[in-house]
Amino acid sequence: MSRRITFIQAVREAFQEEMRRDGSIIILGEDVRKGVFATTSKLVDEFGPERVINTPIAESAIVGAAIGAAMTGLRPVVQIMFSDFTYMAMEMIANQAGQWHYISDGVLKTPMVIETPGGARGGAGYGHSQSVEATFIHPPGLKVVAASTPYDAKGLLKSAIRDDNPVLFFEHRRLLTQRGETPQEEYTIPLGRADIKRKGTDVTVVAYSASIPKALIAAERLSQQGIEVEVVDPRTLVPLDKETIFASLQKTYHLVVVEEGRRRGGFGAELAAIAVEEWFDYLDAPVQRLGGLDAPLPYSPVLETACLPSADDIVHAVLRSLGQEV
Amino acid sequence: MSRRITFIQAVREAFQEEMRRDGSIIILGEDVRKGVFATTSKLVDEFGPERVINTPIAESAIVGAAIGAAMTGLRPVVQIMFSDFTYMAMEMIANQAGQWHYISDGVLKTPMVIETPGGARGGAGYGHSQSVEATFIHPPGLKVVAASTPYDAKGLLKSAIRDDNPVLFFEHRRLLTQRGETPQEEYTIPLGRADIKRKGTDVTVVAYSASIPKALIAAERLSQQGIEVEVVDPRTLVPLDKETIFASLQKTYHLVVVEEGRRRGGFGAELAAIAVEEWFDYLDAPVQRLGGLDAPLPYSPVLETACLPSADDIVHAVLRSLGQEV
Amino acid sequence: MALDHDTLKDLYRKMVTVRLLEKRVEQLVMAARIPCSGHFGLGQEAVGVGVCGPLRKEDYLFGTHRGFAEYIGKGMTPAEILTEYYGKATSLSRGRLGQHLLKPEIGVMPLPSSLGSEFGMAVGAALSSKLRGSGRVTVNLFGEGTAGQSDFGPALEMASLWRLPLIFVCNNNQYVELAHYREVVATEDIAPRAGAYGVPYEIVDGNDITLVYQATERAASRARQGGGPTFLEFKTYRRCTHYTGDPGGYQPKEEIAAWAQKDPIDRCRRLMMAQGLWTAADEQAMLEAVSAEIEAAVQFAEESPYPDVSTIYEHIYA
Amino acid sequence: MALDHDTLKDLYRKMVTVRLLEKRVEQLVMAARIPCSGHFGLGQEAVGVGVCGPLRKEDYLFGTHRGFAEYIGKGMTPAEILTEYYGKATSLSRGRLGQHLLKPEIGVMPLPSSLGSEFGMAVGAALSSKLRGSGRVTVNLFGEGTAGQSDFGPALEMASLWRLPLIFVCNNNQYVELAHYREVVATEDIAPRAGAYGVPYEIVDGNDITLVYQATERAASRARQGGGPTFLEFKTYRRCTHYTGDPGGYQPKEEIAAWAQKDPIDRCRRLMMAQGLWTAADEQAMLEAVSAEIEAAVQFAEESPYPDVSTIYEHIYA
Ligand SMILES: Cc1ncc(C[n+]2csc(CCOP(=O)(O)OP(=O)(O)O)c2C)c(N)n1
Ligand SMILES: Cc1ncc(C[n+]2csc(CCOP(=O)(O)OP(=O)(O)O)c2C)c(N)n1
Ligand SMILES: [Mg+2]
Ligand SMILES: [Mg+2]
Repeated sequence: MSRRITFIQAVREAFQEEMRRDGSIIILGEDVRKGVFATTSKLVDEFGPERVINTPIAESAIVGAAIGAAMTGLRPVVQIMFSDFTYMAMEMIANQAGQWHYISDGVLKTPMVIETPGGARGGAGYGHSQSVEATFIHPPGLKVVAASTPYDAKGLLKSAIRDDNPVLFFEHRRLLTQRGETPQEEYTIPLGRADIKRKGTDVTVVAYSASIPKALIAAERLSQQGIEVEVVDPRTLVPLDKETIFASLQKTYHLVVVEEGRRRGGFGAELAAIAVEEWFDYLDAPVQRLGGLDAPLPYSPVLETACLPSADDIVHAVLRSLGQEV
Repeated sequence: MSRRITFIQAVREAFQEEMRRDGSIIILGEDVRKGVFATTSKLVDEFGPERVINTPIAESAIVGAAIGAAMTGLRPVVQIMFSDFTYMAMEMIANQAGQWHYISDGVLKTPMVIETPGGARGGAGYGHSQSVEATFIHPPGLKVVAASTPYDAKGLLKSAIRDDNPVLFFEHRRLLTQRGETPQEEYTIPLGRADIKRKGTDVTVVAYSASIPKALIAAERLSQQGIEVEVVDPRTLVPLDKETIFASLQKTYHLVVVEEGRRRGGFGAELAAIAVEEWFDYLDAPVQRLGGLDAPLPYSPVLETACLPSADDIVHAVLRSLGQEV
Repeated sequence: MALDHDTLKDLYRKMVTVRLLEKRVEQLVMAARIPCSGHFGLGQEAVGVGVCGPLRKEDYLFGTHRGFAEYIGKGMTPAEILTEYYGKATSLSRGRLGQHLLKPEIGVMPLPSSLGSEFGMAVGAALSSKLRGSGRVTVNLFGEGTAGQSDFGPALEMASLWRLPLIFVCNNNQYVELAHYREVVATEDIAPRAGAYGVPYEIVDGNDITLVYQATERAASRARQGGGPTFLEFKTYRRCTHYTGDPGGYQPKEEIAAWAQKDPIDRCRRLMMAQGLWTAADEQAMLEAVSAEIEAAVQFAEESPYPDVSTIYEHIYA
Repeated sequence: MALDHDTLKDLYRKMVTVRLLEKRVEQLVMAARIPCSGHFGLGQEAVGVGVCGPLRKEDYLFGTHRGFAEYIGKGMTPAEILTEYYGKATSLSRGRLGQHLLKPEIGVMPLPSSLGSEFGMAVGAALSSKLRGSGRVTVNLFGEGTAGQSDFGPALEMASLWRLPLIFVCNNNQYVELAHYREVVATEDIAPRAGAYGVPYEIVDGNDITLVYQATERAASRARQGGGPTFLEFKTYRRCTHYTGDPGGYQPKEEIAAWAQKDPIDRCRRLMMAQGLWTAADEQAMLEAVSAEIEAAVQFAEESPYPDVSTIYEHIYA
């Protein structure tokens, strides 16, 4: 049985199902009991204040506490209210959470999830609107998830919670209230498996999170011009499902990559680099890389929007890739 | 007049000359008065404890203080004792220092330098050995310098101090005691200008910091096989001197990029992406991207070394690029 | 000791401006004229306004996300605030800042999105004043929840060590978002934490504008005389919800009602009336003038154009 | 009250082991047999050893970079330590950890490279014990300089709020690298900062092993009874330089000499001799045994192979 539920509900269900299944899962964060953005709201009624813990405003120490708890037998989920604030815990995430399993030669494990909504949705301003997920591609030992649909969110979050590594689970605010078909029955989606959101033969567009709806709009428009775009959603940036992307490229020979995070040093940089290293013979044209402007995000919605790639930008990038634009 | 001085002396001279020139420059950091790694040692004798300030151990607040000081008329230099610890101040660097100039519409300026030694040199272990500079390519508003010689270090640091933006100045510990010709006379090197460390015609090797000596050794060896490598040192990762790299590629049509930081999402990703986007017609072969293993750095020197690209690895990458290796 | 009459009237008018402006902003947010959410401080106007009272124009203020009181207190106008909230080209930042109000000219310094990131910056501003002998005082205002943030301790340490002209002001309004503060703050009072770092402190009724003003004045004069930092904790109460999207319901009605009795604006008005400084006619005239100022500002903001999209490429680097 | 005889003898032997091991490691670092630098705690052995005395094997310890005392105290052997320092395949981590000693089996938890990053982790371990009702106590040891780090306050806040079975132990050895601690620490004592978060504290002579042991025992039993966290500040003194590469010279000779008089090992030996528990012959036998253990460990580490380079690909992810 499948219902159309929101992204928020899907995430909440994943928490609920996993917490029922495994008593070692706890949720830590600021106002997670009431749940300012609702993904955790009312969980406290079912699981009690010992498992759904309101913390002081101290992102670094919250993540630190999750690491210590994870190393000693719990499976903590930390909610960071805005993904911009993950930078406050960068030391704990990148230097500690991701490293102790390896340097302890496998003795310690840090099974934990950082759930964090972010991204631009107009009017929140420079430090409440960024898409910072690409930052976490570089440090070792972390997994990075960024789902684009309720279905994916639920299945991936359940896998993330069961994973024995620290997983960053990025949610885009513009998607949180979107609905999508989601089965009532138990399912999981493995981390590291891409999904083809639209089949096509002419150009491969790799996009994720809130760039997927834009890519699909662009694909529709292009289809009317006879250009069939394949939209590939990696869903997890680390580990990356290179096989699926490569399989698409082997059909299309054209690659466009889209993200809302800033372009310089973003996810697209890594993907384009993989392409030119490993798939050189399958590139008939320059890779087109779209991302946020390499500047802080201004507040005014007219400005903010202009800093992000649009469906139109994707259309143009595809046309450029095909050599159909001057 | 030029002398052979160490990297440390070059950095120290840059501080000294700039502090004499401009009374608004102060140095903040842990034990900067005595100077554990000597780049700031004895400056307090000349400039006094008001301008060379020992701080508590609190990297985030130190950088925060520098930002506040920079916004109100000083030109602070912060020393972060190990570049791994820049992650403790990630919020202040990436969300604050780099953003207020833009979002204030140019009203505020944050002229500051973060001087930070780092990198692997055997025996310091996982959190005192990383090369984290690539992390700072992604956030907006920052400049990132990584010099490979005393000459470059001095000239670039002077420019960094005079720059009105936050500049991260990464030093590699293996280079700190290396000597090089450095003029006694005043000079500066603009940020964003690459340097060709060795001329060549067959393959362009872009490397920086401690990868330069390795690249030069590789180039020597390859030269004996009749392969002439051009070694380009960008010196600043942001802003990046694309013109110089492109000019080299226009001769060689082959690109290899080397860093000690981890490969995934590293500087090489950004450069390879630029290459496949902008220089597609000048690539006769896949870009070869060398970097640290995507894992934490193990302590034992035999292991640590194995995690980093070697001169041999560069030789092989060049040969691969030329299709001369199976 | 009482404040002089003009000062009191000025503070009163500012508090009223804050209250009316907040209400107006709320309407405009709900009507989707303003794209951001609003954070209001109904009942706690005396803190921000009173703290800024004894400050000089050039003194630095690091204010809060719930900071209409301190921004108006420090001298920003409704038009300056509204054009920022609207994101219009006529705002000081040409639409870039939104809620993160800024006006360095009159000492209004950055309000970071991330709570607590101002602690280090305020230390830096104070260090800068001290080293340059500028005589400026820095005020760092924050909530009792924000006092739990990481850089709080280091800021106290540095301020204390270096005897900085820095006033820490904790606006203890008893709520941290949707929770009573004791759910996430271990102690009734925050101020003794400063004492443990060697920073002298006072705990003061934050709903009495005279006391707020005077405590800040003492701290500022200590700072100017080289006496170093002071920590002030003002006890007050947030009678509204956390932000415009918050339906509320978690604050006991009786608690709200009890604090309504201690409303700082009512108290100030009663005081002025008792002293014969203020009449019903004065009140009427003032309300009209303030409302007119706000309405003119709304109109100005409404009529202002949005910034030109091409401006996004400006000032990426200095 | 005095400690029982076996306990005292055990603590004494451990302190002596620490002292001899540190000396030996120093030689090995200087001789470039060990690739890392060494951080030693000459004169402060009673803190780490004494704190671990009353702990159970399963209790968690977050120790320090100057931590031979606590690692030996918690039960690590010289061979385990030396093989890690050598980076050999026979070490518990197969050469990966170096100075960052770890042995979760006996409660030796991560020592982060970045000072202060253990504060949050220790909170998490204690939270975990509490939620699982494991009865385990967590000890978080750190220097007075590290107490200035950002997550210090949040850790106190959380420990206090949640009444965690967590003992904060500040080893105040009066130096922070190359500077006297008062150059970077605003107050003589650190412990009252904990008090301001509602965490009870004691300030104790850190050179008296009996007092160290007993204070920790009190704190541990409070923690086990659900009484929450305690903060202990032990006053001691580092009579050596910061690390093997530090030429020293900044510590006044008289200061060092005065503290040599209070040496914790000498004091413990005198106490045992005065109580008739210890003779010169015991001393001689013990020194020989400890030296032999250390030399055997050195030899084992020397003869151990380096890890195979191919191991670098293992355990990147769990
Ligand atoms: C680092 C960070 N974490 C979380 C938030 C979200 N947030 C905004 S206001 C607030 C509560 C602040 O409480 P308090 O400091 O008491 O100030 P008040 O809102 O009561 O004025 C929180 C958690 C934020 N802005 N920054
Ligand atoms: C975050 C961080 N900053 C700086 C250092 C470098 N460092 C190593 S030991 C030390 C001094 C620590 O002083 P204290 O806490 O008093 O401990 P002690 O060395 O006296 O035992 C410093 C600054 C570090 N390891 N981590
Ligand atoms: Mg509050
Ligand atoms: Mg110390």
